[in-house]
Amino acid sequence: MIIFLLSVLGLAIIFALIRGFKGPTASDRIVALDNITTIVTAGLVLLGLYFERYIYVDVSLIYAVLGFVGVLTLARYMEGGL
Amino acid sequence: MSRFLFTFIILFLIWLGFTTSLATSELITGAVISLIITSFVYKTFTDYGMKFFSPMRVAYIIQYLIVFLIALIKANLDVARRVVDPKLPINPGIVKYDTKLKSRTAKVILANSITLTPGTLTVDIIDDALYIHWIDVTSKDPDVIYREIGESFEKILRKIFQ
Amino acid sequence: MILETIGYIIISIGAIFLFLGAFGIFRMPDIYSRMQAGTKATTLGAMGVVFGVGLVQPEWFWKTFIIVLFIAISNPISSHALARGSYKIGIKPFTKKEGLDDLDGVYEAEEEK
Amino acid sequence: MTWLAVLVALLIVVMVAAALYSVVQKDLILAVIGTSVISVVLSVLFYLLQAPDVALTEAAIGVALSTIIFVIAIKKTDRYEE
Repeated sequence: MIIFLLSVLGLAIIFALIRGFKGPTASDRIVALDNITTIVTAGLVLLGLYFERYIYVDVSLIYAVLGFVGVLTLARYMEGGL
Repeated sequence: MSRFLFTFIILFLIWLGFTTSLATSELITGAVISLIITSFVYKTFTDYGMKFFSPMRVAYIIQYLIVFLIALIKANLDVARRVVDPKLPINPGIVKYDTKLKSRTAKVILANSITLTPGTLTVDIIDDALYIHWIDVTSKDPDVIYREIGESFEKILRKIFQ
Repeated sequence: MILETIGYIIISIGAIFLFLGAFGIFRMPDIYSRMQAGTKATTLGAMGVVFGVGLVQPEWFWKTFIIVLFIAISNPISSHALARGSYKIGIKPFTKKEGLDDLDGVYEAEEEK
Repeated sequence: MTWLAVLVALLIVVMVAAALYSVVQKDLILAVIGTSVISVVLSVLFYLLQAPDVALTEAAIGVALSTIIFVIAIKKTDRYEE
């Protein structure tokens, strides 16, 4: 069951990666990166459930707290601020 | 003083969530770290302070969360329908939305909520105007825009942040 | 046992929404519409998956709750910043009719002030 | 066990592709996005190889810190490589 759900998430990441390689402008690629980070956050929690180890949830917590900082920096650069 | 206490309580709750343990050493460390951070940021963290925790406000916040969750689920069904449909039924455009809210915190919460609800994405806030990318523009009339996009949120937010 | 079943159902719904979000990014015609699909569907999807795991393993509940909270706060902020940045470097939204872009020329007027 | 080996192999393929992409790219912002993807995949790999503490560090540094430093460096110099 968990393996099937993980493969659904893997398929989602592959779609986002295709957009990342194809996307005409830099913004499209950043959107793809943002989405990959969010999907990975969910996927790591799911993997933690599969291995049944509590410490694994912490990695996901780091992604949830810090994952948007990189995207925010890139967005501020594009806008000319920073 | 009341702002100081408010910031401290919020930070300490976040610490409890991060550690998820009630051991004495963890609690003391958390309290000390929260105090240090609070003494630096309490002036900019909030404009309201402890009076934010009045029972009426808490009730309104819970009501807001329920309205928001329903809108979020509706938004996702809407997005799913549009994405799966082979004809791609969209008619996008950017519209101007005039908010009547005054508080900065309320504006930010309104913008975030609008981003997560059906077919709308906040692009920018300039003074009292929110510029919103709407995936299916049905009308350019400001009253219709106000009613369709944010009226249900704004009513409750005005009660919370008055 | 009942809690576990409900948890797995919520996880499955979340996974489906995550997939639809990524598919939307792949399919939509311009950056703003992509962001719409991306932000909304991935936010609810990730929230659903993480919350469902919290229901399946009740002793993890508080930590998963914190993760859900942070996803709900941080995701719209990053997409908002990205939309604003894209508009400022001059990416026009895709429209089917003329005159649907109210933000056109607003930044230039701000500059002159 | 086998699906884990397949997953690791797939992740390594994605990582090598992203690394090549960011080396070849002339637009340095796109190269930074490529390195971001590398660090996300790398942290998932560490996670799968039973090293959650390393994955934690990689997530924090790769997603947030190194992106910020690269973007500031690009801001101070040029965006396009000659």
